[in-house]
Amino acid sequence: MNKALSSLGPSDISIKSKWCKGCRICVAICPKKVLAMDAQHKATVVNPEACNRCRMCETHCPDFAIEIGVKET
Amino acid sequence: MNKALSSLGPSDISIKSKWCKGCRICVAICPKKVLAMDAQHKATVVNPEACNRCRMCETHCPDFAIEIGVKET
Amino acid sequence: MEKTTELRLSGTGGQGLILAGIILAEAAIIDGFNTVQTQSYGPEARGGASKAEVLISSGEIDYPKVTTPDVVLAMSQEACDKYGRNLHQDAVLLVDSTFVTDPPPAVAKIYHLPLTRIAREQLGKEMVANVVALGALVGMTGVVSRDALLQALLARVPKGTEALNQRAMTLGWEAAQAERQRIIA
Amino acid sequence: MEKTTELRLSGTGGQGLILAGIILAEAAIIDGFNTVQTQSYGPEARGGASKAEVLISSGEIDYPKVTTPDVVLAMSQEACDKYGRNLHQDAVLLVDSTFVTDPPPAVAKIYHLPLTRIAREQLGKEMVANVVALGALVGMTGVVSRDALLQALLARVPKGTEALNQRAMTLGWEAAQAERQRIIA
Amino acid sequence: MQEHLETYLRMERLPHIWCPGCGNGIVLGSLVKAIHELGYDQDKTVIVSGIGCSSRAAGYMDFNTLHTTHGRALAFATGVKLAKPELKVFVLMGDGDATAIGGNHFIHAARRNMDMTAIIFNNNIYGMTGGQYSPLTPEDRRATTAPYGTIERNFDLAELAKAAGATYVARSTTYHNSLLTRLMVAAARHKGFSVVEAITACPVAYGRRNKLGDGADMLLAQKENAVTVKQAESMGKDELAGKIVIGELYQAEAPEYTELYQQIIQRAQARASKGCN
Amino acid sequence: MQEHLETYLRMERLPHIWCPGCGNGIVLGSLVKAIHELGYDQDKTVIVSGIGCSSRAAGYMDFNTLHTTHGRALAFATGVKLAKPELKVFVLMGDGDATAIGGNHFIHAARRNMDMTAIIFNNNIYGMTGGQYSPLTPEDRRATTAPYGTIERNFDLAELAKAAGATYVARSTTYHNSLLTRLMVAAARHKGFSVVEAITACPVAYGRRNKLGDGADMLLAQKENAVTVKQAESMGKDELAGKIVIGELYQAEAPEYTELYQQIIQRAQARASKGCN
Amino acid sequence: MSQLVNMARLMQGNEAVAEGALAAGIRFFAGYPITPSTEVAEILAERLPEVGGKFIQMEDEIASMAAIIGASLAGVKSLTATSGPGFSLKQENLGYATMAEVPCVVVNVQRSGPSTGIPTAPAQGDVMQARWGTHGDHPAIALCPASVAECFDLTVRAVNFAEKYRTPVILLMDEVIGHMRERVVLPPADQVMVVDRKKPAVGPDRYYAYRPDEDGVPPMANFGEGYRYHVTGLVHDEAGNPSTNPKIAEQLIYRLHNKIDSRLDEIVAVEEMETADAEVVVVAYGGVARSARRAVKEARQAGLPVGLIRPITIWPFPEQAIHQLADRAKRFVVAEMNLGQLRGEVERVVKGRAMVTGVNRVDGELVTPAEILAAIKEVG
Amino acid sequence: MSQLVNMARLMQGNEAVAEGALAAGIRFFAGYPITPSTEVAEILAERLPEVGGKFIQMEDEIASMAAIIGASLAGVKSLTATSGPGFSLKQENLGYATMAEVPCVVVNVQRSGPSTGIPTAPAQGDVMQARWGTHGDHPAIALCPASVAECFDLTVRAVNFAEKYRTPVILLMDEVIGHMRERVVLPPADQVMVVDRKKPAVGPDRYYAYRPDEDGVPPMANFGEGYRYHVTGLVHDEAGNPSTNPKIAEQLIYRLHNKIDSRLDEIVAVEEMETADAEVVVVAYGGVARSARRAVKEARQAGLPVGLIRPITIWPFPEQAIHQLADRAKRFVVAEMNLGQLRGEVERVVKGRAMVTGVNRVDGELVTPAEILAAIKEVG
Ligand SMILES: Cc1ncc(C[n+]2csc(CCOP(=O)(O)OP(=O)(O)O)c2C)c(N)n1
Ligand SMILES: Cc1ncc(C[n+]2csc(CCOP(=O)(O)OP(=O)(O)O)c2C)c(N)n1
Ligand code: SF4
Ligand code: SF4
Ligand code: SF4
Ligand code: SF4
Ligand code: SF4
Ligand code: SF4
Ligand SMILES: [Mg+2]
Ligand SMILES: [Mg+2]
Repeated sequence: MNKALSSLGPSDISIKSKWCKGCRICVAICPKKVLAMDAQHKATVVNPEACNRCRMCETHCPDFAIEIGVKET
Repeated sequence: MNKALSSLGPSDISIKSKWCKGCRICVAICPKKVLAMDAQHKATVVNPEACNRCRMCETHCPDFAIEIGVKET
Repeated sequence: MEKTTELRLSGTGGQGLILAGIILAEAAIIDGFNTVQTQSYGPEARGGASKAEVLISSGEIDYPKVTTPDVVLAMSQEACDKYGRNLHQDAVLLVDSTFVTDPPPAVAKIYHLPLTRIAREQLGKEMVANVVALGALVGMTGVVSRDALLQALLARVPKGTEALNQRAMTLGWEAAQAERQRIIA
Repeated sequence: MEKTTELRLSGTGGQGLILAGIILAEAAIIDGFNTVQTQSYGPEARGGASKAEVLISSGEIDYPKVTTPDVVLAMSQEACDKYGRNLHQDAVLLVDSTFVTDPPPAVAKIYHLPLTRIAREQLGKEMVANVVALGALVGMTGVVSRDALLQALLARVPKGTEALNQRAMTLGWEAAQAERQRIIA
Repeated sequence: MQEHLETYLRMERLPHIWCPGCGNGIVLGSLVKAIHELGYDQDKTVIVSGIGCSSRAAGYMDFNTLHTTHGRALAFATGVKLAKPELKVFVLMGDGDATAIGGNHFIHAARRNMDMTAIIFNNNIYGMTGGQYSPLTPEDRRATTAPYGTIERNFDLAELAKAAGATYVARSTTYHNSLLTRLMVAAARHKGFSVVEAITACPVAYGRRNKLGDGADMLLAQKENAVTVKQAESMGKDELAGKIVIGELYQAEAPEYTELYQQIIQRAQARASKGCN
Repeated sequence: MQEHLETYLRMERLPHIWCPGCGNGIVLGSLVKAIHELGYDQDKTVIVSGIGCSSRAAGYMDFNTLHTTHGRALAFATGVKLAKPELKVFVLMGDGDATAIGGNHFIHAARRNMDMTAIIFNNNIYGMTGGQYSPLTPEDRRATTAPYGTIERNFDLAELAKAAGATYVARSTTYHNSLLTRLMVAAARHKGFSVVEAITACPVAYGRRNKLGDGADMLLAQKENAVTVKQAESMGKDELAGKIVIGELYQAEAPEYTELYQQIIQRAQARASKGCN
Repeated sequence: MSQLVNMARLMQGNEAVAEGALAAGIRFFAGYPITPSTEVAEILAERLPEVGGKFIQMEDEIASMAAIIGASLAGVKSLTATSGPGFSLKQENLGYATMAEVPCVVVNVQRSGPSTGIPTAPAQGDVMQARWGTHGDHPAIALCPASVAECFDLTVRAVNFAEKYRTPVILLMDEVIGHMRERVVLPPADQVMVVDRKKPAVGPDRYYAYRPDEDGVPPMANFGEGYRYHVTGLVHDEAGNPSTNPKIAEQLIYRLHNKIDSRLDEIVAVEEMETADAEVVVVAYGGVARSARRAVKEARQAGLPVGLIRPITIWPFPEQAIHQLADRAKRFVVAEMNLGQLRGEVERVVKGRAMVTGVNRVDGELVTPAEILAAIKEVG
Repeated sequence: MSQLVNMARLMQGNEAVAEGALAAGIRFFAGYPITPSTEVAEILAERLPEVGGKFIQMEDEIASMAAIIGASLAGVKSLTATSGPGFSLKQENLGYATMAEVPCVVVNVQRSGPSTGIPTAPAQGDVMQARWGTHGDHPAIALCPASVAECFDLTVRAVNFAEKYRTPVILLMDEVIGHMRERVVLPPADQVMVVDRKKPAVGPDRYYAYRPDEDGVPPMANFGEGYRYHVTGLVHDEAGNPSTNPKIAEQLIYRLHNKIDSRLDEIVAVEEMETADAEVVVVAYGGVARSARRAVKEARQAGLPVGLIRPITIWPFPEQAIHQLADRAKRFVVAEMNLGQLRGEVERVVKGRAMVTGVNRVDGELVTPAEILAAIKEVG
């Protein structure tokens, strides 16, 4: 808490797997191809470095399963 | 029956007294002051000669109580 | 069971008979009586009612409708035909002779008074014929006191029309007195 | 009262278990049995059902629900937890090992088969896991004949998918045979 | 006129129940003339109505007449028309009937565009129940349920009908009753759902309480306040306040429901017969 | 976002019941953000909903929540708001809930202009009951009750709201969910009856049957088909066919109902106290 | 009008309902006009704003019922009034109020039916509908006044029951009582017993909106008072959250019934007259009870051992009272303006111990004392 | 699908209703979706146009009921389907159909209530509502299938009754029967007995739309066939014109009842099983009857003198059959998915001659054979 946003470390993309229903919206909408579906039909992070923190995935996930934070660096 | 309309006798203004509810619409609307209300609150013809057969009274009587015909001459 | 006086006020829609019934009932309350007032309606409530009934008693009133009327007011021919027949011996029938031209064969005491004509001609307001009728009815039967009637009347009528209404009542009352005189005589 | 075989097919919404139940019931009819099929739903009808029950009998079937299941198919862990317990001695429990990782303490005969994985990997269509399951179920229990199942299956599936479905059924049947072999051995 | 009456009305039921000066009789007269002009077969014409003073009109008309429940006339009519599209259907409603309890059926009938003609007797009040305000009562009027004046804005019936999908919308008054007749004729000839709003006076439950005089006064006021669609075009919003715009207000083309359904039947039967081979 | 969720949602009830790819969750997310931005006190805010998949949203929200009967949410809300005008009221409805069985309450709420915000989750279908067509299903689509394709024209919800008297009307999509949030905020700040139409995907009961792909495909299609109000102004009717116009569609000023009623109270109390003397 | 309290005055039944509503604390009315109930709305349209209350005319009866539920949840005591056709339309939301436990009062001034019937003529044809009109198993409370004074009293009682038990209560009138005017003396405001809904005793963090106290009734927080909870017509758990759990469903449905059924002594009221030694017991309610009272008086004058029992509470049906009378009475004469709706209940309770006959009218006229007297004499 | 007639097939209850409707000549359906009845609409949406019929989804249940009445008056046999909440909404227009004597069928697939309840769970909570749901005195016919085959048969019967008696008929299903699939063999079309409404025997000039034949049922002319008359929900005379005349009102209301009540032998149907020597009689209907049948079989196997009576016609209630059994039986066990709605009727008819107990569930689950068996054994 109280981390300066300006520190701008790599994104902390947390996916609540239990809530993810596997709709693939986040995958389809991510402009940076950061996300993909795994074998259990859950969203997963495959390319974390590419993330630009646009939060498109977060705001479009119908299941509130994604949170884009900032990694502690 | 089969009277030529062109014979144009004086109007035959018939008022079905039983149906007249005394609303005075016909009196108010007659452009020629042909009609008036009587003591029993029924419409009555007071000035038959003046009638121009405009049928305003007939079409505006809510009770279908007035018929404008042509007097046999 | 105390004796109940049963009154029926009948006529056509616009004649204000419900209001008359209410005033009569309120007068009865002023006089300390128990009272019930009922009425009948046209389709839904449109056009208003054509019949008001008032029961007045010093005891309880159970059945709220008129069974055997003691007093009938008929302010139209139709009403007279419908309610003016088969009255009991002592019943009083008051007809408005302005409209009732063909009264029933008298089984009861009939009073003919030109109630509407009185209102129209002597007061210039046909509207108050119902109050003329009330005055006449009370004048004839004494079901309530004249004072109570006046008090109830004045409490109900629109401001500014008190004098008119009081006169209407008085005219009705006087007409009834005269008629009574005539009949008794 | 003839003996009735009671089957329960359970899993999650999208797995096509109602359709599987229907096909099984229709196969039973082809075999000349009487049958009843019921199911349970989510809120209103949304999302579809997660449980189908089929009763098969050569006599009348009165109570239409499963009382003591003879055969249970569980295609999810949740379903297995809910319906895989307290089965009677001779009951058969078929679990889809693709999803069920924590099977109940065996009171019954348990068959573990990777039904969904078979569909996914051998047929490239996870969608037909329900048909794989049907094939396995029938292969294991013989509640209906293989021919009847095939006939019922082909009558229900969309045109153009007959071959796929037949293969799915066969794979399920064969997997069941192998497992049976293994168990018996 | 009189001979039309004898043809189209159930004469034995007259005089009607409406109060002295009530405009409903005038609207009824216009409708009779319109049907005469349309030349419709009485046996093949259905008059549906709701509940209210105005809806009693159906009972006086010598047609197949259906006096339904309050607000539901259009839904009944939808069943009649879809079941037997060859019948001509008129639906008579009061302003309360059509737009208060019946508002939903009104907008859905407009949307479906089934071929029938709705005639709304707009007297700005619930007449039958003795003068409660309706969704078409203007603001700041008295009604038995608005003893301090109405605070609700009224619907613009024509705008509502249009937005909901009606393909013909017109308005006239009982004063302008020959226009009213012409509009009814045009509405009936129009293929699709048509609406004719008839402005009519209720002296007893509305006029009296709002000091608008008797039926005659209210009728003459219609003359004062009416402006034609043409005139209205060149008038500003303020000028139009309190005015009644009369004439054809809207017209559009759209496929008619029962015809579309006929196509469904053809498609279904084609598919079914194919399926049998 | 996550901290808003924890503040405004009943976390113990999540995950929600909606299908994979269903847009309802996105609309709910937008609403939560809007309320956060508005700074409304949760204790003083009421969320009313009808019946349908979308209406289940109320149950997840940590406010005074009222999940009513099908189609009647606005009528319940009218009682809540008039009884206690200091409460902020949002009314969540599906397209069927708001415009089929609830159509009448919708137009009357618009007419009365009581200060509340209606949010319509428009997924063009009855989701909860498994895919029957709604008054907002476009023509020629498949639904379980339209196996041969729909033949009814759909309402234009915004036009209907406007014609009925709504004083604020806006539309966005779940794709454009930050616009959606902004519009919800503006609608709530608007004094009077405001309507926000949220275009949302029902892949299970609508998309599948109409070959529109899954939830992700349908979401991306919203991006394709949306045009802003500005863009729309310079587009012809044909160009606009099939497009979704997003943004603020209408805004007007009109007296608000509960304030008008407060005046009635003042007038009545003045009159009554005068009467007592 | 307050100056008229405590004075004898002429008052209409519907007016007394309106006055009773005000006295009981009703501050919200939503309705849709329908004969013969309209006066209740008309009077409250005028009177409510005088006391800071709200009146609204809704687009229909369904919306009216919805609006009073909403207003009640916002903490304002609420009432609506209607007649048969409107009562039919209110049924769905009436069931909602039962399920969601929202206090409110529905006045039904019965008129002749079925369907539109004769709108201005009296009837008692909605007696069974008042019990069973909405779908699903639900309890019902319905009170039935037989005089103008009782219109006032029972309206107060209806509001009190609604608040106390968190349930809709029906005031089941008929056109005779609704439209008749009668001399009444209204009690002064401080003599009117007014019950308010039970407030939560715990803070919001420990509040479960549907967790009952020992009396089966959960304390009720109003919207806007800091207790946030969920209200639904779905089967729900103690927090108000929807549930399909059979246990929860069973508990809920039984509790809704028990909170009424376990309190019959508080709720059920009857008037008995001359029943102590009665061999024939007349059963009548509402307008007909007045005819019955006269008939019984006349019968007693004629020396016949006749009594009257008048259900004041129609639902729950006063089983106990009828049951006891059936031990002694030889015959029950049930007089109603319907084809025997409450007679069926009497039969059920009497269990064959006495004869049960009916005096019935469905022609839009009040049953007369003479008709009842004739039935009394028929066999007895 | 016609090729499948006369063959054993698996069919859902709701589907059998749709097929029965088509077989009986239903050519118009108006409805509004609601679980668990929606399949009836969905199937008819597809099937009706194939046979030249019409399907329309209306804006709500009220409009649906209105539309089928309109269509029926136009001469097309009509049906709608719904569940509890929708059934509540249809009540006003259901009463209209009774009053205006318009043949039509309303299917109510009961679900758990009250209010929204548990939409997908079965119940029998609308049994009394089916009798008393609309305002005013009115008769009711309600049929209750207990198997998929019977769904077909009773739909046909319902349509036939509607046409024959000019009255709405209710098919009172429950979710168990509506949603279950079962092996059935449908009769070929020529073996389905189809009744059509009686046409006028006189010309239009001598036709009175509401002048009954000796059977109490007036012949019915359809709109558009040259007979012009008035239809209203108001009390009306033989010509259909509104009337407030008490005589006319009385005649009408009595006739509406009598045309049903005088024909109980034709209308009322029950299934009895092992009742000849039964000391305990189980009463059950719909889905619960299937549990009851199994319980009775098991009881008989255990040597207990137990029988089953299954009302197929729920309304009019099979009084006669119950009455006769009560002469011999010691106990009635009424098993229902409600809190004893039909048990009240059994009690009324039994008149204390036997004990009457209930097996009741309101948790959204079907009563089980074991529960009934336990109740059978309890005392007996
Ligand atoms: C369900 C129902 N609610 C209310 C009523 C009472 N009612 C009869 S007519 C009417 C309104 C009449 O107003 P409108 O439709 O404008 O017709 P008008 O009488 O003015 O011609 C009402 C509220 C009813 N008959 N049925
Ligand atoms: C009176 C009534 N009629 C019908 C239903 C069944 N029903 C529940 S939700 C629904 C429609 C849902 O569609 P919509 O409002 O668009 O919401 P969605 O599920 O699509 O979000 C229907 C018809 C009901 N619950 N109550
Ligand atoms: S959008 Fe959300 S629910 Fe959908 S796949 Fe991504 S994380 Fe899962
Ligand atoms: S924040 Fe943007 S870039 Fe990063 S994962 Fe989400 S959608 Fe992709
Ligand atoms: S308009 Fe007709 S009803 Fe009115 S006064 Fe003239 S004749 Fe009589
Ligand atoms: S026809 Fe014209 S001029 Fe003649 S009486 Fe009638 S209104 Fe007057
Ligand atoms: S109340 Fe009004 S609308 Fe009704 S008949 Fe009288 S004047 Fe006409
Ligand atoms: S059915 Fe449609 S609207 Fe309902 S939850 Fe599923 S996707 Fe969403
Ligand atoms: Mg009107
Ligand atoms: Mg939807």
